[in-house]
Amino acid sequence: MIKKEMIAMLLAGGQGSRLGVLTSQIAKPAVAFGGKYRIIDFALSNCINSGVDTVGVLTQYQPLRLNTHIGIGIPWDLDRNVGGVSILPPYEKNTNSQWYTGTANAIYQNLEYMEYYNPDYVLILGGDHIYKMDYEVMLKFHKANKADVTVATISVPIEEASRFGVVITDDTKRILEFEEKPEHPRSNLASMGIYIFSWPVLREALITLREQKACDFGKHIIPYCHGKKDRVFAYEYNGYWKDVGTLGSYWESNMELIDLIPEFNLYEEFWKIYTKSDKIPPQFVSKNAIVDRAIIGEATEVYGQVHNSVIGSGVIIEEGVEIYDSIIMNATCIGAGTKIYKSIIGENVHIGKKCEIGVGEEALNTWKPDVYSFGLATIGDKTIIPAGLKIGKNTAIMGETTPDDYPDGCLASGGTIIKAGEKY
Amino acid sequence: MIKKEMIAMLLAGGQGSRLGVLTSQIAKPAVAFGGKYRIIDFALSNCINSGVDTVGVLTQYQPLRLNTHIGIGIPWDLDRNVGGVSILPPYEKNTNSQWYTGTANAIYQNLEYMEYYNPDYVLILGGDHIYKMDYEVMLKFHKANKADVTVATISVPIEEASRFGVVITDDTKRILEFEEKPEHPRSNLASMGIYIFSWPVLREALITLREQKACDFGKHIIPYCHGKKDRVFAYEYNGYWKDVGTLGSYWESNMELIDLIPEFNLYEEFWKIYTKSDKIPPQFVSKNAIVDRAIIGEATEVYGQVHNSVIGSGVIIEEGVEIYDSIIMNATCIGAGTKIYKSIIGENVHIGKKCEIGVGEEALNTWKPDVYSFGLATIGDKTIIPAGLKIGKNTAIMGETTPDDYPDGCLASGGTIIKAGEKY
Amino acid sequence: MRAVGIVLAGGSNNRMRELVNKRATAAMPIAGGYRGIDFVLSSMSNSHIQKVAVFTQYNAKSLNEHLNSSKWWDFGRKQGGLFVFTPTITTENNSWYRGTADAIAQNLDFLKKSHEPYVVIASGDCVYKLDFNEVLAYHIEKRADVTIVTKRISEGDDVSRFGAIKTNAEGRIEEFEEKPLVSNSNLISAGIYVIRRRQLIELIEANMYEDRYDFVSDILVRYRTVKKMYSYEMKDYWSNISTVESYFRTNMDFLKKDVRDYFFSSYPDVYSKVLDLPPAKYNAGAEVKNSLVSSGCILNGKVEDSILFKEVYVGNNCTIKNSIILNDVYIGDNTYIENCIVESRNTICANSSFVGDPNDIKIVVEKNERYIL
Amino acid sequence: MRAVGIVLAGGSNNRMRELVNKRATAAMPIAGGYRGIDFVLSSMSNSHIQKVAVFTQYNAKSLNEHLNSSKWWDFGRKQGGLFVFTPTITTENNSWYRGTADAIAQNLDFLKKSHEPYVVIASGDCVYKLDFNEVLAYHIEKRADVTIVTKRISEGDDVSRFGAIKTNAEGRIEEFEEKPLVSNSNLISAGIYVIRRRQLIELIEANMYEDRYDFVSDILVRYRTVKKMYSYEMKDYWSNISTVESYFRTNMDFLKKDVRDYFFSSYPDVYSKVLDLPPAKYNAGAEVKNSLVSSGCILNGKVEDSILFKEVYVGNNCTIKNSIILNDVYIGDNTYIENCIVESRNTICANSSFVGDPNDIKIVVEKNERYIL
Repeated sequence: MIKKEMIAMLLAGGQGSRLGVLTSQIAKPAVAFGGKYRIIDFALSNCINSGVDTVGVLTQYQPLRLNTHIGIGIPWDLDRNVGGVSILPPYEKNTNSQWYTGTANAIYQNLEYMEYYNPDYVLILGGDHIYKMDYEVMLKFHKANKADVTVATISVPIEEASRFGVVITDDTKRILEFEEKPEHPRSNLASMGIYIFSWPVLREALITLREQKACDFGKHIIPYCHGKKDRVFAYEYNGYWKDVGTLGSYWESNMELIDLIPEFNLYEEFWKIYTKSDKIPPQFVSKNAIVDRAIIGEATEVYGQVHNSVIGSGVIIEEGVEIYDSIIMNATCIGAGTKIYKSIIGENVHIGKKCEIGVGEEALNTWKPDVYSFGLATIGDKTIIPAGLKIGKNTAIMGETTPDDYPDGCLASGGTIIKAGEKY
Repeated sequence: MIKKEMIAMLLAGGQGSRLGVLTSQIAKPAVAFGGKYRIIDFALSNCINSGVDTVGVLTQYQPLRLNTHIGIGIPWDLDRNVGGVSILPPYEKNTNSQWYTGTANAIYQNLEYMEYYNPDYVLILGGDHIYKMDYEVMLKFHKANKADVTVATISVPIEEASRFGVVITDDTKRILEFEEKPEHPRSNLASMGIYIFSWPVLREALITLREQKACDFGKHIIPYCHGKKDRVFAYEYNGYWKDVGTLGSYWESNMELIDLIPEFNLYEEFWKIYTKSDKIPPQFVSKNAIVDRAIIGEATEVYGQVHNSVIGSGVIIEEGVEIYDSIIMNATCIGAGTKIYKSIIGENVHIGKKCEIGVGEEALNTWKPDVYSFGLATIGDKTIIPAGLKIGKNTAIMGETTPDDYPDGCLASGGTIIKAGEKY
Repeated sequence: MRAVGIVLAGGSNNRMRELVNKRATAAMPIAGGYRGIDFVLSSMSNSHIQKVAVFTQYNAKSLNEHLNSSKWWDFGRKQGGLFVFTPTITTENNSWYRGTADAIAQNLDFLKKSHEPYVVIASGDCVYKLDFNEVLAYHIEKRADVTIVTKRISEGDDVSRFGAIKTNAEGRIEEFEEKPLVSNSNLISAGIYVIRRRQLIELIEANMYEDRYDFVSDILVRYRTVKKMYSYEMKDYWSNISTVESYFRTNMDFLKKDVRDYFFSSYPDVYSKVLDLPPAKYNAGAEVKNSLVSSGCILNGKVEDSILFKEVYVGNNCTIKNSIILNDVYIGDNTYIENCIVESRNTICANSSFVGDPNDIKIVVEKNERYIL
Repeated sequence: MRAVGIVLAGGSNNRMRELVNKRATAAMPIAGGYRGIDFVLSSMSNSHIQKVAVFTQYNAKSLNEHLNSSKWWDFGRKQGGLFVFTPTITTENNSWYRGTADAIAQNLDFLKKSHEPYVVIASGDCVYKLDFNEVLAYHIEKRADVTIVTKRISEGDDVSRFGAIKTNAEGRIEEFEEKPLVSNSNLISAGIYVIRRRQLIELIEANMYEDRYDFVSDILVRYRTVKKMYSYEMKDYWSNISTVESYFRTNMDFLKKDVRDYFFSSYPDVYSKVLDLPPAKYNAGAEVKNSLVSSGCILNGKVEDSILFKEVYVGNNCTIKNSIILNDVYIGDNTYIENCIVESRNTICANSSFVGDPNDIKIVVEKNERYIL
């Protein structure tokens, strides 16, 4: 007889299009973070650290990298005989077959998966935040309140509250009202998109709302439960919690890791973050290298200068390179003499010698000004950049570029080059 | 650096609609077989027994049971740090998203998965045959012939050859001609749907034919390779190989297992068939029970009579029950005094007391005469049959039936009852 | 869970006669599909004890092999896990484990580096299910130093192979005598103890200083009045398998429906390592009555009131009565076996006969070459 | 692959001085991310040897812990696997392993139950990559009884700690002397042997009969002229780590680009157990030159020509030169370390100074309490 007290359903389906070229070939939860990790590692590690050993990961968009990363769950101790991690993509059914159309619809389509584990509680998570949270404490809160639904919340500055769903509670933390992105928020308690449901309550709600188009937790399920007078409570979380939904916030939270005693500390013994590492060798820093405030991954070889930057594993930084305030992801190679300022450079990128990246006057991006801003130069996975080029700010480059793509050997600030590359 | 000499791609997507109600909720490779196994176990066990430790399983139709069964591959020793078993469903891409439209199209959509393992050879398998085969021997044959493609073949009686794709070879086993289901076959060497490709050859063919609608190995890829004068060879396999594509052949190959020294022997030490077992306890045979030529799974309790039948695990056969020439799958309960003749009864079925199943004169099934024939009564998974009923031959029942579904307490031969049951 | 687990599985026992020549008692096969240690490990796993140390020593190969993956009992690795400690030579020490307390002492680091406040100690040779959370709650409520799980045995059962216990009305232990020659108590120690981790470390260190090595006699019995020891009485099935008689009886208990229902189909499950065997096969001639049959068996003869473990082959015209046939035994045609335990991996020649007495079960250990079947 | 693997990892070695107080030589950390035994296990795995037995005994805890999953080296379980054999007491025997041949003898069942025709035997204390398929092909071509993998050492290297070998023009071994006082040969045994399985069983059984326990002196040296032994000479990198000097030098070799490229980025990979550590962090004040830095390190001071293993904390204003700092060492502020090996799990107080000689490396074993950071 199989029985798990609480199982987690992790929504990892979204493309996260505000991360621009970083998510053009992979899902957002698979994007690299902090020199070694991927964004989904935080939610998965929280699960096992909280004693939740059964996790369904709902994927839909470009899941290959995510699947390869998660594999059978070995790094997170989620390779189990019963339970463990399962990837749950949409599937063809006898009667009708459809893609996932909303967060709750995705969960609904996997009702049978949940029933197999016969849970008392179901934890709903997203895969795109950086945080350390003990879901067991939240479960205790849920049980103590005899709650039907518990919503994890966090205090945000009141001026930012209008970007979130906010909740208004009574003294017992029971939720009285919801406001989805209110213009004039009456509370600064924002929903984190993390829910614990008592299983019968979730099951009933999903079945009742099964015809709802693009059925969503925040928009439909929670209001439905609240509407029928279920006991919906707000659990207040006080730790570090960072949305990395924009290039700006993604860059910022990486940079925060470099602080001497960062608010969010990866070096704690107690609540480890697990990830799949392909690389075992140590990093090498050469005689002429300068490394000054940085995080550097395994097997990276540094022959140049690194200042205030986060460098992934298997990176090669050749002689004479200077890197400032940048993120360089795994297995990327920076050619000799190249200078890089405030840039995000994807995985398996090859940058030629003597380039200058992130230089010049600032200018609005002409293609997607809301995505490529913050003064960043952003370069997507597997991009090739020839030698000797100058690349400005608020720029985006993706694909195997050649000198012909750069008139005057230069991509001015605000410019974009997207080459499809060799697609099969 | 990751490198696997040969990886396997196992096509497990088909519904197998000729198995009728047995596959209405699960994919054919997930159907139970031989008291303990599922059909896909044979291909998976062949892989690990042949030293192939990287297997991509392509699923599309109702994969939940299959996913639960395969899990992370522990029973087959396919829970690996690198490689192992991966479930590969269709996924959403940046540009276009589609379901798998044909066998080769499904493989094409997973080109990136194969490239990750950097193989020299790719083995293409189906998941719906019962056989023991050493793919390593076939690979040796492929290498010895410096082949581009090797097709596994088997001799079939010439009068049945027109049901298969047949090949005509020269003395060196090089294939000269193909005939897909020829009316007047010129050879009795039938393709088993098992191929070894040299990876560059497969890759090129998939990319070239990527726009082909419903791209299929037998219809498109092999003829294409043959057409451009690739070295295509026929490997002759001589062991037991059974298609279980119809209810008749499925029933027959189960019954063959009961023979004293069956042609296909599960009790051999050397080439084990692995499966996921949920049940550990032994079976119990009571003081009054009679078990006479049978295969019985773990944790089954027999209080009645079992004659010439294959019984799954966790089955309860109450006092006074008589079962003849039947297949009873896992976790089914047969009520006291019920008599069952030549039937196939699915998993988690509950049959009331004092029923008679598989009795009366034979008659054509009125709904799907080509599916429900062979004189079998077929009862789908999770079906409930009330007490005291008579059920005829060539019948099919599915869902939670009530006495009202059986006028005169009887379902005559050739009748069908399909109740959707409680669908979410 | 706020406790770590320690399983004492190192011991040998002469009362098991020839059966322990091959394996430690904790590795004895039980009820067709299990081994002795599965019951304590499953109870620990089901009580959410995540970190368990097993001490093995005597004839440990089969046990170590059985324990080679923590998966079967659903222990993780990162938040705990299953740790098997065999003796090792170090610069300070080159002794085998000289007793149960010495085994703990030689691996005291395991306890010192844990954070959980309590320790559950249990032996690997008993068959039961127990929710250790309830024992722990009792332990805390009583403010006990040590809680000993106890079982009231039936009149006429032999107390002399157990620890006999007397308690006062509150359950506090007033007398504890190990293997008494005579005793007027029918309350015995079930070999399961709860103790604070720091308390245990202290007691073990004191023991080391005095060169004392046994957990029961040198800690429990010795400190029985100095420390507050309480008895937690188990009401459900419990049986010890460390003599041939009790091993035989415990297995035969599984022919009773209530025992099967309790262990096989009531929550929570008992876990074990899963082997890859085909289902049992009954050929013409098989006639099975009131028996348990495990996977991989092939039957051609009569079996009555018996337990066939895995991969037993019963030849034509055989009769097996009131017997236990352990794993992987080949029984040749026309053989008669009654009141026996047939040791595993045996080959019984055709036309043999082995008959024990119902009160003195015969152990059959043949060493014939297996014929090519 | 047609061979099973045997890894001899039980030995201790006084020439490792204080470093073996904690662990067997085969468990010594190498090059930041590896342990000694990883190199032989990876070579076996990459040569498709699927079934490997490791014999451990002396200070085996850290090694057993390292080997607790066969996953890291990609060994399976069903078609082979990684088997760790520690000594155990049986009814016939209660001795520790009395030598390498005795370790094999006590577990002779492993060899007897295998089907592969050959055995590759190797020690766990050498750093190399080797395709055993090539050695096996050579062995078969030469129709050898035993093939010994050999290495030509440089002029001036100390032959006296190896087995010195002389061959004829065909590679057949004519002389084999273990640890000769003087030798005019510079061809030494690399501690890797190929032998037919049945041949090995025979030799081991003959040895048991004569109460001989050592594989090298009692089998190889003793039978050197009776049996056809051939030398397979390795051309690529090979180094033994069983003295402090060679251990230090082998690690420092990884500061050379060609050595890193050979082991870190040429096919096939060397595998190891993966730990869960964050990437290295360089704070202001860190100044690293020509050094290897492993994951989990936090740097605030100067590091030159050194290797930092995992989870090393270097305080402010420290200087570390030409040294090896093993795993999980905390180095307090203002500390100066030169020509040292700092033992793992050490805590170095602030303002300390440890200076060895380039030709006599100092081993630093402090036992300070770790301050709460």
